[in-house]
Amino acid sequence: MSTVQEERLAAQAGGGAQIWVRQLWPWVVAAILAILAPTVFSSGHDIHMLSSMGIMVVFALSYNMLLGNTGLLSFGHAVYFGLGAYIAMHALRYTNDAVLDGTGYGIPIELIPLIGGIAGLGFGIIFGAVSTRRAGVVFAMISLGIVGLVEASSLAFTGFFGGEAGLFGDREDVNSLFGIEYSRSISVYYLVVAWAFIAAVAMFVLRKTPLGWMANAVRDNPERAQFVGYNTQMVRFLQFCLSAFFAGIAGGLFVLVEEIVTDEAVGFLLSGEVLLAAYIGGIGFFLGPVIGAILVVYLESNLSAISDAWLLYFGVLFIGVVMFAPMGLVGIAFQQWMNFRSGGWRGTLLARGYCTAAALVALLGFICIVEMSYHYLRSWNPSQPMTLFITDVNVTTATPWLISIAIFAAGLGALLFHAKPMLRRAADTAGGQQ
Amino acid sequence: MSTQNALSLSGVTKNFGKAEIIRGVDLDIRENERHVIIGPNGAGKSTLFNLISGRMDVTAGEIKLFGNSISGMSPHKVNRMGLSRSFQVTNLFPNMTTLQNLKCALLWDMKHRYAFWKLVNRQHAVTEKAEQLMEQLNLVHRRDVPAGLLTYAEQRALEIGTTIGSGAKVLLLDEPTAGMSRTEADEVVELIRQVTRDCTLVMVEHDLGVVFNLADRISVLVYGEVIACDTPEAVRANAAVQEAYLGTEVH
Amino acid sequence: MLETIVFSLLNGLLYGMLLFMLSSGLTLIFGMMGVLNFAHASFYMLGAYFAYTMGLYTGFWVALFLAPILVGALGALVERWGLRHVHQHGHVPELLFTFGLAYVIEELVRLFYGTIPMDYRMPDSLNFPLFSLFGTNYPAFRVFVLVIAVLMFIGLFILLKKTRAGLIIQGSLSRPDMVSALGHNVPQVFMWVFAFGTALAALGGVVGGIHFVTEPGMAFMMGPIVFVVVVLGGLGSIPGALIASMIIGILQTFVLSVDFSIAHIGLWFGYAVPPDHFFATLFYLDSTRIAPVLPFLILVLTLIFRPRGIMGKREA
Amino acid sequence: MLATNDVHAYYGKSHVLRGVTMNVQAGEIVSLVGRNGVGRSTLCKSVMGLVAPVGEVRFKDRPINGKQPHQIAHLGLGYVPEDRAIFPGLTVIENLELGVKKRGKFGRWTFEEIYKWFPRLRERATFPGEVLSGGEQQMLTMARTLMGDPQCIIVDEPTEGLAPKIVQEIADLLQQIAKEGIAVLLVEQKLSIAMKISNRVYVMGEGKVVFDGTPQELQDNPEVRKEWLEV
Repeated sequence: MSTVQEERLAAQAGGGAQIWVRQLWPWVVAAILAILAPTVFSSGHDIHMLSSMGIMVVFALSYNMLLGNTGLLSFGHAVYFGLGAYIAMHALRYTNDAVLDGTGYGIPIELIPLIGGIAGLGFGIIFGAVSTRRAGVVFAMISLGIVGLVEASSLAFTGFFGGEAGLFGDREDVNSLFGIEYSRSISVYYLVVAWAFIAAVAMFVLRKTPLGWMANAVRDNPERAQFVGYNTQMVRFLQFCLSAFFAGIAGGLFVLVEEIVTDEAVGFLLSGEVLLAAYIGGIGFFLGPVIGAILVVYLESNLSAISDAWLLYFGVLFIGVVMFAPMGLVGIAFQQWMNFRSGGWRGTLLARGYCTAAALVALLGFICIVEMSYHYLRSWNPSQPMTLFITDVNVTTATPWLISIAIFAAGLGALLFHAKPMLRRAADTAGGQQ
Repeated sequence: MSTQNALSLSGVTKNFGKAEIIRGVDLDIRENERHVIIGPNGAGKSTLFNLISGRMDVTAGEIKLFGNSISGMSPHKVNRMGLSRSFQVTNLFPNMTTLQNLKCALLWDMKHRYAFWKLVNRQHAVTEKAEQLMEQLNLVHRRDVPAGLLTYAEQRALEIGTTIGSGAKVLLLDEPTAGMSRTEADEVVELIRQVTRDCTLVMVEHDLGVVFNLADRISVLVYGEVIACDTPEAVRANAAVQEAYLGTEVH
Repeated sequence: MLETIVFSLLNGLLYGMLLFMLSSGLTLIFGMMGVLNFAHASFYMLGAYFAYTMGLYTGFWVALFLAPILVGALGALVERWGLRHVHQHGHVPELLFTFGLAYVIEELVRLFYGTIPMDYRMPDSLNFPLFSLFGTNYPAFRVFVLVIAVLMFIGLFILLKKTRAGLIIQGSLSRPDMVSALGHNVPQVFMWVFAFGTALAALGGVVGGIHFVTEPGMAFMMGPIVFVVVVLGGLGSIPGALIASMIIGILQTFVLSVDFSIAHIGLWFGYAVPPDHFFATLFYLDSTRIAPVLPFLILVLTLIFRPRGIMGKREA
Repeated sequence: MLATNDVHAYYGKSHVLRGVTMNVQAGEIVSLVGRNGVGRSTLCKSVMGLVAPVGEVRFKDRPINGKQPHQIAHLGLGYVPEDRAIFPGLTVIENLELGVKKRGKFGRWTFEEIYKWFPRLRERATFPGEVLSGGEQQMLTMARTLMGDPQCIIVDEPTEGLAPKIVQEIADLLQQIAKEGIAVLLVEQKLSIAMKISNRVYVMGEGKVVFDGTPQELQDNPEVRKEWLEV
């Protein structure tokens, strides 16, 4: 889908230099944003969050090589992230020991993510060989089995995985290729950015290679792909291995940022998280998983401080995307943009604004209800007033509940029974005039 | 015309559960001939194609392509040995454009295989050949339209294009004119005649006008058995064929 | 030794029966709608929590009936207003929908009940030793669980094989389009099957919540294992689910109760694996530590070597 | 009895039916003929609600487009699909039982009556559907549809892949069914059969009806036969 669009844009652009400008500017913008971000988000917490975003972006992009590009739904992608992280951690510890003993140079810290990537690739080859023989639901279930297997093993083999406590390393007793001191989190952030860029560009370019094309072909019509000479299993397997490689790089970066790795890194939860991130962002677009990853990490590190219910919001957001916007947030934005460009917004601007406003009102009501529920059910003293947006309310009285429910119902009712029909009518008349 | 057999079937049988769909077919198709298989609906023509192209496994018997056995081989291997097929129901990559569909069909044959270290769009030879094909198919004006949005006839033409694109020496076409009017069908037949100049064609067809016009030889498949295999004139004159197939038509 | 074996067998049987209660509903849903319902174990959890809450007011016996009905009704709503809507987009969004649902249900349970385990106990009327073996008492409640599971299996079997509704369900397993063209309301049948399946899971939860612990992590504990059972048994096959439940239940209980490692095999032949051997950790790995790995190993091996499972007619 | 007016249908993105208008009256056999891929099966599915049609479909003078397949079936429309769609694991009796729309509510066709018409099915009553021969499966599908007491049946290529003797049996059966006052819409590839047993014939091409008339009229119209049918 997006490949088609990109091709067409490239075709429209014509001249060679213009194509490069058109293709390069998003990368330049992204690079500038990434480099300048720490000047705005400068606290220690923020820098850590930015680093996590970079890691998650690589991880989600690698995940989308499977789901979006090849049509393979995996529930266990954290395996390659986590195992990559563990091997990278062992490499880091080996380096720490070597540096502390003064016995050797160890592995330069900048290359440790690569160790993670190679480890991810290795495990990708092993597990990919058994799981990519099939696609669809069977593949999904095998991935589920493998993540269960690895997570359960991580507690059994304490020597390698360090048991429940996990493994520690540090980034002070290491050597750097460029003589950079990585004890400060800002330097690690820039290392993450550098690696994230290398990985993202590589994954972007991969989509345009024969393998990348055939991955799309196998996703859309495996039968036809076979009849133009391709072994669909081989295409899936290669995509899987490469995807595991990039997941491993993300795992290696994780080790450098966190300096600890536990069994969570190979587990179900992280596998689910990367799936959520990629899907919410939009699996049909290269940018989708990037936006999804940034959003998920942001919510995780900031919303969790503001609201206890953040996981609930997260789940509801996900279900909402699955039900109403299967193309994800970037997909919606792209659709609206195309619609806008082709003049589809003309005459419907008012109705569109109304729809958005109604939806926001419903969302406000929903948040009020959830927040009050949490306060009522989870706090030690429910009658203590709670701050809800701008007002203090006492949730043991009926009034705030009634108001919240009324806001929610009004918003939802207006959206479903008034705004949406209005938008449809407006679109019809606008379409009729054209 | 050489007399070597491009494709030879001996005793090919296919059962689905208890039902025998193909009941021991023997068939030799010579190199560079245009061979058409006709027969009433449900005679097993599509099944026969599925067996030859590796989409289904034979229950018994053997299929040889240029003397090498291909029975039981997976479709991509059969394809790499030089056999390609089209489908009765259009079977393309719907989200890719016309050009992209053709490029996909060319990649393997032009030795790009599973490469992930080079860009498709930089392979100018591929693009060039795809453009040529597109011209042959008369689809140049639809270059950047996703295949799913082409008209029916255009999709059928593209289907034939993808089939010949993979550089096959033997082409199986399954009802390429299905669902078309006579005029459209004639155009497609002309296209087929052009693109199969130096390769072997095996085709299933319903339209007898097309068949007699195009075929070097005709096989008649009835109820899972080949009851006749000869030149168009001989088939037309064959009493058994008249009885079993043409006999059911209006006179 | 005999004592260990007998008790392991009994407990394994019990665990297997509980697994069957969960998996029978899922295998029906999966076989019929092709939906790998990730939230199935969440309905099991809801069964336990609902039964606990109701039990505070009505007592255990009423809750035993009411909780599954309530959860079944919830399941019907989920199917009608959620899954049916997603169905048109294909299987992957369906899978993702139930995945998100599992997330949300767990969070809602945390919201309403908190993270600490509930004090959900068996009723006094079942709290007595039924018989004793090798001087150890066997509680009546466990036998009660066995009885419920057996009754459920018989009920399911009769429903599927002997009733018209069962006929329609079986028909829909293979050709839903044709069943609807013959005049049966297939979407409604789907809804009922989904509701029924979730109600069965909830029934499992009502007794499982007592046997294990009622806490928000219980769905996550059981979820993957239920998949293993369904896949091993074969999609859509109730007898297969029963056999697979028994295999997994007994196997896991045995592995947990027997102290064994690969090094023991060496000892039988008079060979002691040196502790500094390269694979020593593997050889001396305690069987109790392997137990959690086993179901997943079975899942992966089944899917690779026999995707139809034990009794399944078609592949996943 | 059954009528369509300017019906369009789409499979994914391809426009299969491009405005079909036709009708079938009680007690008559109407055949749809035409080359493969002109949309005859799609028309059947659109009428039955299995494919969403655009345009007007009326049954017994009531619009039925947009209704669910089971609602359409309950109005008295029966469908015998091309691929037969028997339930492989269920026995012949169970297959027939599923044809009954409400428990124990038989109309014109009871088990006894069906067995009288299809004696082979009585012999096979307890066999699972999957072991029947092609001809028997076709009989079973037709019998199963009759169990629902339809006033109109749509039969899609009933003779496909069957031996000539069984083809003749099925043709006879269809004629008898029509004598019972049931409207029959028949999709048939074998033109000779269609010509022999139909009261009227529609020739389809390019997703439209390009000819309608009696078999005799089609017989006398070589241009239509040449352009839209074989030979």
